[in-house]
Amino acid sequence: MNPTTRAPDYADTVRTPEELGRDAIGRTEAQVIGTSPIERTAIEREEELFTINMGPHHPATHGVLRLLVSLEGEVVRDLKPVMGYVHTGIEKSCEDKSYWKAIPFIERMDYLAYYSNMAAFCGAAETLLDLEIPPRAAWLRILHLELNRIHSHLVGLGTSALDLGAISMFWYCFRERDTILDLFEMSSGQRMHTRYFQVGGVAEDIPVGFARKVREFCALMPGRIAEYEALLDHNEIFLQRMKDVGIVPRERLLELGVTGPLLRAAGEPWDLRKVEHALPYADFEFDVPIGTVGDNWDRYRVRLAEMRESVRIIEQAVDGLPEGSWIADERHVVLPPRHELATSMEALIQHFKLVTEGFRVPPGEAYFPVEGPRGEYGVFLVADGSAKPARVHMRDPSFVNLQALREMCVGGYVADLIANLAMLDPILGGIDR
Amino acid sequence: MVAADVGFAEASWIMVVKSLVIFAVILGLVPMILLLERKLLGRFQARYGPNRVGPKGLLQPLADVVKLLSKEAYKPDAAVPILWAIAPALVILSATATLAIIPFGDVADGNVGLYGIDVSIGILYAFAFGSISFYGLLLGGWSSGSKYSFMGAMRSAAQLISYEISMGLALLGVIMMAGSLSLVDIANAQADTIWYVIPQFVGFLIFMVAGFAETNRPPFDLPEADAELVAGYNTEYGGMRFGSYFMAEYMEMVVVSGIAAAMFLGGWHGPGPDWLGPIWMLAKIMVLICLFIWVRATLPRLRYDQLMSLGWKVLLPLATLNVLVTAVLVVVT
Amino acid sequence: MEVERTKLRGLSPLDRPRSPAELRVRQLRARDMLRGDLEGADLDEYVESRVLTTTLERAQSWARGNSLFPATFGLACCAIEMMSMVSARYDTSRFGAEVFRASPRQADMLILSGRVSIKMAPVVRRIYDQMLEPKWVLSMGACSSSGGMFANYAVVQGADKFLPVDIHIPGCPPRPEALIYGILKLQRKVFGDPDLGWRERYRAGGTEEGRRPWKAGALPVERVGSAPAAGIVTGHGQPGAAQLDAPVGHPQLTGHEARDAYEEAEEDEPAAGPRPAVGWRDDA
Amino acid sequence: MPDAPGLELIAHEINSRHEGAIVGTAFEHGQAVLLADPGLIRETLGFLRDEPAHAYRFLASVHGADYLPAAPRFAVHYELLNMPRVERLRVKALLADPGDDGLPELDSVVDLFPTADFQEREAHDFFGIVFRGHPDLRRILMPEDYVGWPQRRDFPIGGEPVIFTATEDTVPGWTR
Repeated sequence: MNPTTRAPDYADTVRTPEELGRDAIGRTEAQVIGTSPIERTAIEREEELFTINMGPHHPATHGVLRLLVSLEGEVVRDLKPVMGYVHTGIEKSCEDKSYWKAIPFIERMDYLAYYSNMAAFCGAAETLLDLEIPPRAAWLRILHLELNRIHSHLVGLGTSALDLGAISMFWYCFRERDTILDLFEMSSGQRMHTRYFQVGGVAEDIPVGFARKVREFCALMPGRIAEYEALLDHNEIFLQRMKDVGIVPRERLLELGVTGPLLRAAGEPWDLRKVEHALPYADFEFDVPIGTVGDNWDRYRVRLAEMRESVRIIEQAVDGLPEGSWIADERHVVLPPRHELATSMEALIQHFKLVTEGFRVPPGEAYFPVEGPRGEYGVFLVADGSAKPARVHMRDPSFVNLQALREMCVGGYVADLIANLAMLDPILGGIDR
Repeated sequence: MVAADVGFAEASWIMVVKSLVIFAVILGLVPMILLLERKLLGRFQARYGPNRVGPKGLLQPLADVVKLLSKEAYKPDAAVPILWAIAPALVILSATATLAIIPFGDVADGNVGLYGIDVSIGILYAFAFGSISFYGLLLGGWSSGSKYSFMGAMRSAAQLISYEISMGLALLGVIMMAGSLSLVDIANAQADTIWYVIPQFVGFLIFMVAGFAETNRPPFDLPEADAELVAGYNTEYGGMRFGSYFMAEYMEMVVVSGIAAAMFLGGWHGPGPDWLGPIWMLAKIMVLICLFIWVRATLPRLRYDQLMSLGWKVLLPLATLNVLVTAVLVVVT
Repeated sequence: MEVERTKLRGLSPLDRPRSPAELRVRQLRARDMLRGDLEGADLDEYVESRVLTTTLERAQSWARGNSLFPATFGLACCAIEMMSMVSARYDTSRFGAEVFRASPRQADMLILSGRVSIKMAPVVRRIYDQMLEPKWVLSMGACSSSGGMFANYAVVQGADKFLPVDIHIPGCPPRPEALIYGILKLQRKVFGDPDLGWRERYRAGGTEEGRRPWKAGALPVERVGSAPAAGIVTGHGQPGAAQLDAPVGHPQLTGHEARDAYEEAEEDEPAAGPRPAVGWRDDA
Repeated sequence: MPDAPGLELIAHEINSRHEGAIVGTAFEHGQAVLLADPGLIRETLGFLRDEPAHAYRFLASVHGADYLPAAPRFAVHYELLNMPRVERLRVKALLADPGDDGLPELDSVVDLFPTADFQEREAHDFFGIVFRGHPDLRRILMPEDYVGWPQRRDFPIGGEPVIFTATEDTVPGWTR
């Protein structure tokens, strides 16, 4: 493009090729792309390379992730993720909201794992308050967390299959997802972003008929998973696309801080549900599926197996749901029951104070991790004694896991890059927060 | 029924009328296939598909086409002007031209052949135009000045080379059995014996697989793999130029289905009176098109290298073997 | 002149005015929309030009409204509900709006599904510019309509600061039914107002890249160094480096301020030549 | 989690190896915190990672924080994890605000824990903490040319005031 052919107005805005190659601080393209050994060989043969810019608007980046990909023919030689395109400043906004008003913000971070987000935040706040949630609340949390895990894996599976070209899977997965969202809607009134978890328990007890609906779902889901398997597992093209693709060794994944199904697919049986006992997962009988090779096939299989295990947990949760209150009886934190507002002046004042000011949390810091669908969701919370958090930080698994993408993709084909990214299953809302 | 001579020619006014009729039928067929695809895909995916525009959604393709026609015509700054403009036309032209050899019946009343032309080179004509249509994709992708288009163009070129040979070899068996290149002769030859799909089953499979690749249909839609290359070679195309590519894809589906129906499925021959011939042919074409759609709803996309190795390492040896075996059998019997 | 409310409600922009009184009603409505910017003959001309005149135009807008291809473009939470829109339960394909096109050139409708951050705003604008006329924008959810709950440093408070938005859909996120309702509303709008007069007014029509008639810098989003979308490159060997580090303009002006800014810019240096009619520009 | 005496033992052990590396300990809500000297953060984390008795090999999270009224204003937290023993340990490096336009500085631990790469960039992006030796310290989530460190406590939250009918006249440029 020759600058002189443009209108004179553009003269000050058009960059010459030299300027384009060298940015404001004098970094060349090669330097931006990086300087690891593989990259250095790539730079030496720079004229062979072909840089394409995937995203922020690209059908397969699962959001607005941007990837600067250096290609040699169809082979990925280097890759650089650029993110922040949905950076929303949620952590900052939370500092301006009282604790219970911050929950809706927190759940909009990773918008497929809103229950995990909420569980991590409420857990951190409860740690700071030294608040014990009643068993019914804990079981309801587990029930919803596992429903959420299935929901998230379904969306991940459907969009991954769409990226691989098996379009119908998308519709089948979203059909089941809608069933789960009906359950969410039944218990909380919203399909997404339910704000169901509350500091001290859950916002409301489950309605009449919920347990029956959940049992129906539990009866339905294993058959549906079998259908997905029938469609994909014996498909030669799918097998070829998935097997032995995107392998990163287990040790490297641990170094990179990867958690969740990605890590388990590589053979590391690390699941916070089994080791951390903040939620009573120990009362449940379930297995942690792990892979052996750590390729995309293992990742896909681990997710499917996790869905089955989640169904098991949900069945147990709904069968053995303890009686009792669904929220802690701590009136300085928890809103008084609705019926008391009409009869008790103290309850009314309490309600008013809690809604307008929120509750105060004693000064302190806590880090509370939860195993979500993508790995470890951890909220780091600093309280300064006021009713608003002083600092909220979400350790989002997508953000950390994304660092493994480069190692998964370099040396593979562009098509594998798409498969890897789909199997990494990043949620950009969680990455950018 | 009189077997037509190769080189049989009607009066020129008949040819003009004939070509207009065929063109009208196919041009009417393509939007119907578009709608059929959307409806069928909907059924495969547990939903309805278009049903609000006109009765039963029948006017949906019309709305699409009129909308595409009324979109702004636009050329990116980086595009090469003339090539960019003629590339979609090239695709449409070659697809239309290939339609001419698809027979919908034999010579009726001794003076009108129910086909565009019956050329002596027969199927070679289709291959020649099939190759030209790839220039459309290649030029369109290359001249767009976009990297995604460029990659799509390169992929389509590689795909052409890998699949054209297998496709040709797959048909060689049929040609040897029928002893003619003309599609009319081949269809007639099947009336006496059995449909060639039975003796030439391997050839039929290879032809269909290569046909999927030729038409850029899933699972071989690499040139426009929308998950990887946004929209591949037609990333920069909008409006009716994009619509041309879109329609050409469906016309090529008709062509491939037509050739397969004529060469493997007995062409227009079927039970019932002779005048049912064209309807039989259309029915066979539609069945094959439903196969195309079914495959699209089911199969994931191949990777680039897998596509290559399937073409060169599986299809080509198989097709060669098929030709050899057929040749031996033809000579022996 | 007294205007009866029943009359106002019963009018469809699709209909030809049946009487002078009805035309007057439309004029008044148009004046309401224009907030008194036009008067007298100008206003009459404006209203005349807004009324569907020919059968061809009607057919054209019927086709456009019934074949809205959305761009495959998801921003945040709402994107998941946008994907649900095509799912088996909701199925927008019934209305012919399920063909998600990945390339903005082939899309008619941009669904802003989620919060638009200051980093994303130039990209969104560029995608909008890459779409071909006629094009429509749906702002889905609270965040892209008004910033929603995220009133902070990172989020653009409403996408209509840098884009002409046709339909705002409330909700956080809106249910797929709400989105479908929005699309049906958009269909009605397309049926009724094919020539997009208000876009012309806001200089929002014909904004393909590289053909901006106004002065660089006066736009809400600057062209220079704005992050490229979907890898559309316009030159040879344009590397990622400059894209990474080049200054990116951010929309700091509100809608009216921006409009004032480029009206000022236009006074400084008028756009070269009259703009051709939307939708029929030839590239020859 | 190491219990409170165990935490003191770890602190003592590190201090005996690297003088003054640990300036304090804290144990609250069952979570163990080592207050580390920012100058010796690499030594501390390296020790905790490599010493077989501790082997905190997994760095779960790195995050910055701004305790504005407090005297060492900034802090960087490292959430360490020993996977076999399921023990978490937080190392907290307090950084003083250098004042004026200066930025607090800290050694990068990317070579010890590759996972810190993005997370240190994020802390840099939001709090302006400079990680010395980081291979690619640029903004990660905010635009490249953004000015300011948005998640510091003294940075305004931003956004726009909500305009109601009653206030629309006071907001310039809204009505004409």
